[in-house]
Amino acid sequence: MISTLSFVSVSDLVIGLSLGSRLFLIAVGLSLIFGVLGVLNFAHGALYMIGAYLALAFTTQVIDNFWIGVVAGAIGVGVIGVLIEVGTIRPLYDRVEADLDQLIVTFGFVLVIHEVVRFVWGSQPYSTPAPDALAFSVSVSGSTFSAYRLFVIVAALVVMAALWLFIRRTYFGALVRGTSSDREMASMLGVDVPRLYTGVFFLGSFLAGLGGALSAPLQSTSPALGEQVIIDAFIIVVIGGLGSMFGAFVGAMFVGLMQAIGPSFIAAGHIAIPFLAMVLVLLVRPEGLFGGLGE
Amino acid sequence: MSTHDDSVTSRIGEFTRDAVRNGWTRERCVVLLSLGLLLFGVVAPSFQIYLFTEFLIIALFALAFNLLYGYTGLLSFGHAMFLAGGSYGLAIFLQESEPYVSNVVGAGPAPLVSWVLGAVFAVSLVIAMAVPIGWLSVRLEEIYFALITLAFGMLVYSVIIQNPQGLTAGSDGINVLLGVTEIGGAEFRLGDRQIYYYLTLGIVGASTYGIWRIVNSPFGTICKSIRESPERAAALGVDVRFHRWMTFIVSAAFVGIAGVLIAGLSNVASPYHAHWSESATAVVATVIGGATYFAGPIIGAFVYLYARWGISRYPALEAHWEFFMGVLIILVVLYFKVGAAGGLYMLRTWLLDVQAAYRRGGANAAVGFVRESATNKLRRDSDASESDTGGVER
Amino acid sequence: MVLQTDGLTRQFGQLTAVDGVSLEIDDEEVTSIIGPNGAGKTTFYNLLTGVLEPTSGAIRLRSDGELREITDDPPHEVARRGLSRSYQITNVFEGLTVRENLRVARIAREGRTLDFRSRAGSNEAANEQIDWLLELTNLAEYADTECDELSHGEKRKVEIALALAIEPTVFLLDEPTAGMNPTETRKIVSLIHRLNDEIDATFVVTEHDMDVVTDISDRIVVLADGAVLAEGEPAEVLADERVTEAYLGSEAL
Amino acid sequence: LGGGDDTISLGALYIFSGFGSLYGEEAERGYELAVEEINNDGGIDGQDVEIISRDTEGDPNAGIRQMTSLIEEENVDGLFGLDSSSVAQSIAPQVQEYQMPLMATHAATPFLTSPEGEHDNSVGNEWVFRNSNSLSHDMYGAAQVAATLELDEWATIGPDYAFGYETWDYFQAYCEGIGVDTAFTEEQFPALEESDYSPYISSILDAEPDGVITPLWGSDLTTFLGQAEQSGWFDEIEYTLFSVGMGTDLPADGSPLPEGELASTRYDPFEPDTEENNEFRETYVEEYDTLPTYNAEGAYRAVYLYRNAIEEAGTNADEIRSTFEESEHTGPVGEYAFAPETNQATVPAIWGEVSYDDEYESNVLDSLEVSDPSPEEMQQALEDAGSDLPTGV
Amino acid sequence: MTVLELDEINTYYGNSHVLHDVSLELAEGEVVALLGRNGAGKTTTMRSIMGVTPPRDGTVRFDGADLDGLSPDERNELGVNLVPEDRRVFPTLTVQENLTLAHKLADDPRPVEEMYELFPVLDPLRSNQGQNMSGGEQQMLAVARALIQRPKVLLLDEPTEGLAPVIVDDLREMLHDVVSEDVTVLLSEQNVNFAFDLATRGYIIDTGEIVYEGTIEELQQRDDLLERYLAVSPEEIA
Ligand SMILES: Nc1ncnc2c1ncn2[C@@H]1O[C@H](COP(=O)(O)OP(=O)(O)OP(=O)(O)O)[C@@H](O)[C@H]1O
Ligand SMILES: Nc1ncnc2c1ncn2[C@@H]1O[C@H](COP(=O)(O)OP(=O)(O)OP(=O)(O)O)[C@@H](O)[C@H]1O
Ligand SMILES: [Mg+2]
Ligand SMILES: [Mg+2]
Repeated sequence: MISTLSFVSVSDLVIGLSLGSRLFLIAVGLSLIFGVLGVLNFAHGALYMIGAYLALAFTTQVIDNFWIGVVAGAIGVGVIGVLIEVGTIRPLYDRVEADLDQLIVTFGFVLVIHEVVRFVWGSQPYSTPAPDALAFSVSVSGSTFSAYRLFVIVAALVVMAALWLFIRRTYFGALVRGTSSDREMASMLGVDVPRLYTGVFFLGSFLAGLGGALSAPLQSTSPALGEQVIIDAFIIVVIGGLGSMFGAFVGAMFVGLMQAIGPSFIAAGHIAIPFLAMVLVLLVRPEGLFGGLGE
Repeated sequence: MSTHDDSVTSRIGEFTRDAVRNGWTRERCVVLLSLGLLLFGVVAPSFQIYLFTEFLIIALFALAFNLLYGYTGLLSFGHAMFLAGGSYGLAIFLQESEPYVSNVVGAGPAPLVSWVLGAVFAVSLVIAMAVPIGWLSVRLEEIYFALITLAFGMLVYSVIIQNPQGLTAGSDGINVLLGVTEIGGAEFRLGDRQIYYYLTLGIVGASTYGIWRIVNSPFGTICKSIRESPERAAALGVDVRFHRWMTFIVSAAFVGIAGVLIAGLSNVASPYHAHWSESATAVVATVIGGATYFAGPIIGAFVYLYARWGISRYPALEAHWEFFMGVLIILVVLYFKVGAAGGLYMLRTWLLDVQAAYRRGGANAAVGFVRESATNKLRRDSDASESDTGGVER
Repeated sequence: MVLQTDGLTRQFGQLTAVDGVSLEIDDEEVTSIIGPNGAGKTTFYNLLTGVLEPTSGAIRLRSDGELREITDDPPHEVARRGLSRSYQITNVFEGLTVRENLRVARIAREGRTLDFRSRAGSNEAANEQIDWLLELTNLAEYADTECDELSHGEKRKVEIALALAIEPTVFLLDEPTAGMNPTETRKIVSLIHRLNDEIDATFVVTEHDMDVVTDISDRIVVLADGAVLAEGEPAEVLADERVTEAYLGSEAL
Repeated sequence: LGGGDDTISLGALYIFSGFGSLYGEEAERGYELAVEEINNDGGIDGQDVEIISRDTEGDPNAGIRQMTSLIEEENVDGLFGLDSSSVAQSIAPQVQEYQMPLMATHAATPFLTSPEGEHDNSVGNEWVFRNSNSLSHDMYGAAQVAATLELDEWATIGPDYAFGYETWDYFQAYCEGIGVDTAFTEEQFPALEESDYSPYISSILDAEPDGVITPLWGSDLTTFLGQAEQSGWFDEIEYTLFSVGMGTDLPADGSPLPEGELASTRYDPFEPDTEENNEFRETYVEEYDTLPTYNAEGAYRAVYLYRNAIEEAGTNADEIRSTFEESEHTGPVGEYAFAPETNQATVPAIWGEVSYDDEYESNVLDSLEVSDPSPEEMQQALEDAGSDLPTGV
Repeated sequence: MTVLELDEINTYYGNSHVLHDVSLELAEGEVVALLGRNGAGKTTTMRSIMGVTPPRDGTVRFDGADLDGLSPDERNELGVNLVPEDRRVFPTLTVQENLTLAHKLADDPRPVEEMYELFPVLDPLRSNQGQNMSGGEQQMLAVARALIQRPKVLLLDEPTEGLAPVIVDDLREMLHDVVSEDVTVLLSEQNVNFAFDLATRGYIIDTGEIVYEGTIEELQQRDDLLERYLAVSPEEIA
């Protein structure tokens, strides 16, 4: 079913960017952790979900303040990430098949986190109200959007900029790429590898939590929240280039826009579109659009 | 069997005594194991036969997956697409052509003949899928290979869900019922619990032997060399991409066989079989079993399936089974460096050492050995870094 | 003539790593390619073996009696046509035993890579060949040791054994004795002599050990900045002023 | 483990993990309440009843393994449950072979109660019963509602799996069959677990239909509602029909359906206004602090169906089955029986207007007056529409 | 004064016992050669000092303090640096990044530019990735990367491997200069002449045991040792 379009409408654009912004917040942490540890963190989606639940809890159950919920979600999830890293990822670094062992451990955590959340909050979906200051609608060329949706786009841009500055400033990129390619040599040059890894895991998890918390008012919060999103995040990270922060941004916006425009072109096949894009990118440029370029 | 019962039992006794006396040779283990497996179909409770059949199928799935991962170094995260290919191949064939088969060979043998033809069709279908998908995928390596196979897997999944030409019945899946076969007055149901067990045992056994031969053949040696260093292999004259492609196809074909079997066992070809989480089953089973051992995936499949079953028997655990499975997976990965198979292997070596100590100096020596090795182990565990790679029987 | 390059050039961005090299390698000759670090020696090998594509120029190799162009052939085909190499930076199958390493080479050599049916290691002729190679390279003691448990120098020997195992017409050895102790180095030198004498093998060797170079070479080619700086009889080349300055330093005769 | 001699054991098959786990949780509340009541009341003929529940994971393969284990290892006297239609469809032929009664309490596909052979997908047989109403009932009701609304164009947005598609197919067929004069325009089927419906919402808004029917459920529905609200959906679409919108999830949620919209449910805690229903509702609210959902009620009622059958006929499977078939039954939903041939309970769908109840802090329905269709009328409607779909009633 | 002292260390790879009671001593500012054939245990000794393959028993002391339990980065912090035999430049980092990274990680580093002066070959390669450098270039980068951190003890594992003779000359000179700045060097070499030129004392290790210890002058006289353990004939000693 093809509807006639004047290419991309403003509303598609706004929707696509907001979709992309949320995806970026998830994908960037995933990409960061992959870039350093070489591990695709399957639990990343589950961490994102915890972020959403923490925001929910602070907004509706504990103190009725969304912003505190966002901070708590991000930091709380960061701390959980640290516990996971120190307890179960770190002991595996010296394994022969470390990557896969770590991947499987994170897979185990998906199950565990899922059940713990279900135990605490049950399976029913919750919705988190948007903060009062942003609880109004904006009309853009005939389509209505919530102000909060636009805020999330801004938030993603701010996060992107902050990360960019951080990485530039701290020589973090080289540190991370060097360490991930040869951990032993890095430690012989004075890199405290465990601390670096834990730090990165904190940052990655922090971003997942932040993404989850910021997304909470846009969608329902339920234990299955992270499952679908993690696959989207994988796609984005691949399209953008594993380990590339800028790539994650471009990839997320790309997938977001495609998901926004897709339904008007093809009645079904929304699962297929991003995957097809991923196959194409992999075949044409395996390292992703921005992979291998350095940061 | 009944008439030779005595001699069989006495021979089993002989074997056991021999085995204890002379240690376990591979041949003897295999013979004993086969006997055990054959007996299992007769003596085990019906549900256990079901579960064991499922285990055999998952073991084949993981084993075929590991041909690509453990031996060639390519981690596929979409191998479930071939499982689905096998089960849908059979299901669609049975659905579309059972009446024709019945016309040709008569109603009696039709179910069996259809099944055989369906299985052949299904595996051909899987190969037909694997040829182009493999050709594209082996262009990539490492994580990129994992991701492109994941993508292909999910594409297959979404195709199945979309119900093209009404062939796949969308998300409902297709029921697969193996009817009653009648040949020369004898009647049997292929789907009968025991018959299906022996059928699966035969096919999985033959496939396992086939895979074992493959990994120990020149072809398998080349696979291993590619895993270790593709550039070097190429410099010696190995067409690396082509070889990976062939391995991909062979691996897929065996997964296809597992797909045919799983459809017959659970009586359904469902889109679930193509989902990435099903691919993850093979990965998880292989990792917890130990990818570096031939038997690793088999042991991993066993642990995975029986742990799940064990949990389901306790309502308190079943209510939160994901939690316990998750914890189990984490613990196995953390505490078994080279998987459960590696653990078993070390246990075996250790037992043989104990036995040797016993033979040398009687019970005291054996106890002494046990004590010493325990303290040694503790000491070694406290060493900061130790690069014990394990991996004996790649 | 078994191997010929014609204006072979390779650029990496601005840098011309190999710059219009035209060489002819004669049968049964041992040619040494020397030159400062970064002169383009390894790159030259990578071009010959198909790992890198030349920016321009052609490569021809004699196989089955006639000179054929192999410029665009992928590495595995080049190897099958009879050009074998060792790596400067050790590149062996770490997780396999030394014997298995050599078996890989034999299987490739015999074109049995798609043999699913026989048992690896059941081919008696191949086994003998492998044993012979193990003796030859002094590795028999480590035959069943996995390579990742070998020391650096030991691995270097596996590196050479692998290059030998596929019975090529031309051997390209990239710093074969680097990291070896003097005895081993002498053994490699006599090995090259022996193979050169016995089976008339052709060698192209890069080395920084001048004792080795003077010992084995029939001819020396000096590369500098990707181009041929000097070429000819060892004594003549090593006496060359430019060579001393660019490369030899205090090692000059 | 297992059903000993002094207990009656029933096997419950629900989804307890993943996306659909809310169904399992709700069902568990329902059957546990029933078990508690029955056992406090002296059990079944003096024997305690015990429920052994297993997770189908929404996967036919896992579902069949669990079913087999329940029958062979736990020796249950009967089975009930099933949320996912695909699991139900693959289990149905199996229970027939085992001669084990199965009381489906939720899975809604009409094919489950359409006798095998009637349609390619039909899997109904004499061992499979369903005590809840099916999608077919629901859509007949929806068509009746559509007839009273007299809108020009209808569209749908539903989940991308059989349930979403069947809903739309039956809705169109019944509308045509009962002579609703309307056009069917836009259809959107976003994937399960979609996190942002905005693109689909805007596609539908662009098509400007007058009414939309949506079978979204669970957290998908919650997500959709929030996003639809923000896009001005409820200003632009005249009527949105939330098929089974009064489902498992909404009573517990802070973002209820907008008041004044139309929704259906398989069970209404306030209808019928009988003593049995009121008592069930109040006990339930007391126990769990929320109104019972249809999944809770279905599971609750399934346990009572077994209790009554076993008290009457003992634990012989065939006897249990015929008791189901023959008797009139009653429960919170009122009086009903299982239709011959299909074994589908005669419980009609309930459509109503959504309002909010402060006392229960939940949405409730003000029922619309639509007539209960007879199986024949439904059959006739499908035939008139020229559809080959079975009614499953 | 003794800077580094190894006291009867025993090191294992898994179950295989590689170093047997190895003892060494390095006084401040001296260059000590560690010689032995392939597989003798030279690399393992250095890895033991660096802490990447810590000894199972015995002690490594640095400035009198026991290093037991310290991780490689903590040892680096104290001023120990290893240039590994297989170079280990970071493959995806450029030359500049390799150097800057080491620079940033050190407390009192030398300026990055100084390294380009020491190794002019590296200058035009600043933006080349490590993996795209020639073997000899990598070797130079590996040495530079260690020097930039201004180590107190420098462990050099076969630094001349793969270097052109002219560069070996340069390196020799450079190390002379370095030593004069009170850097203590432990040097493992197959190029015996190079080692003899630089070192004042030497150890010979064979199958994991120290079989000789003495000054280089003494060692140069001991033809038997040279032949037996190093397989060099006296004529080869320049
Ligand atoms: N892939 C590449 N990209 C960019 N530059 C490269 C690449 N490969 C090699 N180079 C450069 O090309 C030049 C030649 O390198 P090559 O490895 O051929 O030198 P070599 O003569 O073998 O030196 P050595 O004796 O040190 O091994 C070097 O300066 C190197 O940095
Ligand atoms: N990872 C390992 N696992 C097991 N054994 C090892 C390992 N690495 C080295 N070995 C063994 O330890 C011994 C000492 O090795 P080491 O690398 O210290 O020797 P080396 O003196 O540096 O030799 P080379 O001159 O060849 O570099 C050798 O016999 C080697 O086979
Ligand atoms: Mg080189
Ligand atoms: Mg060494």
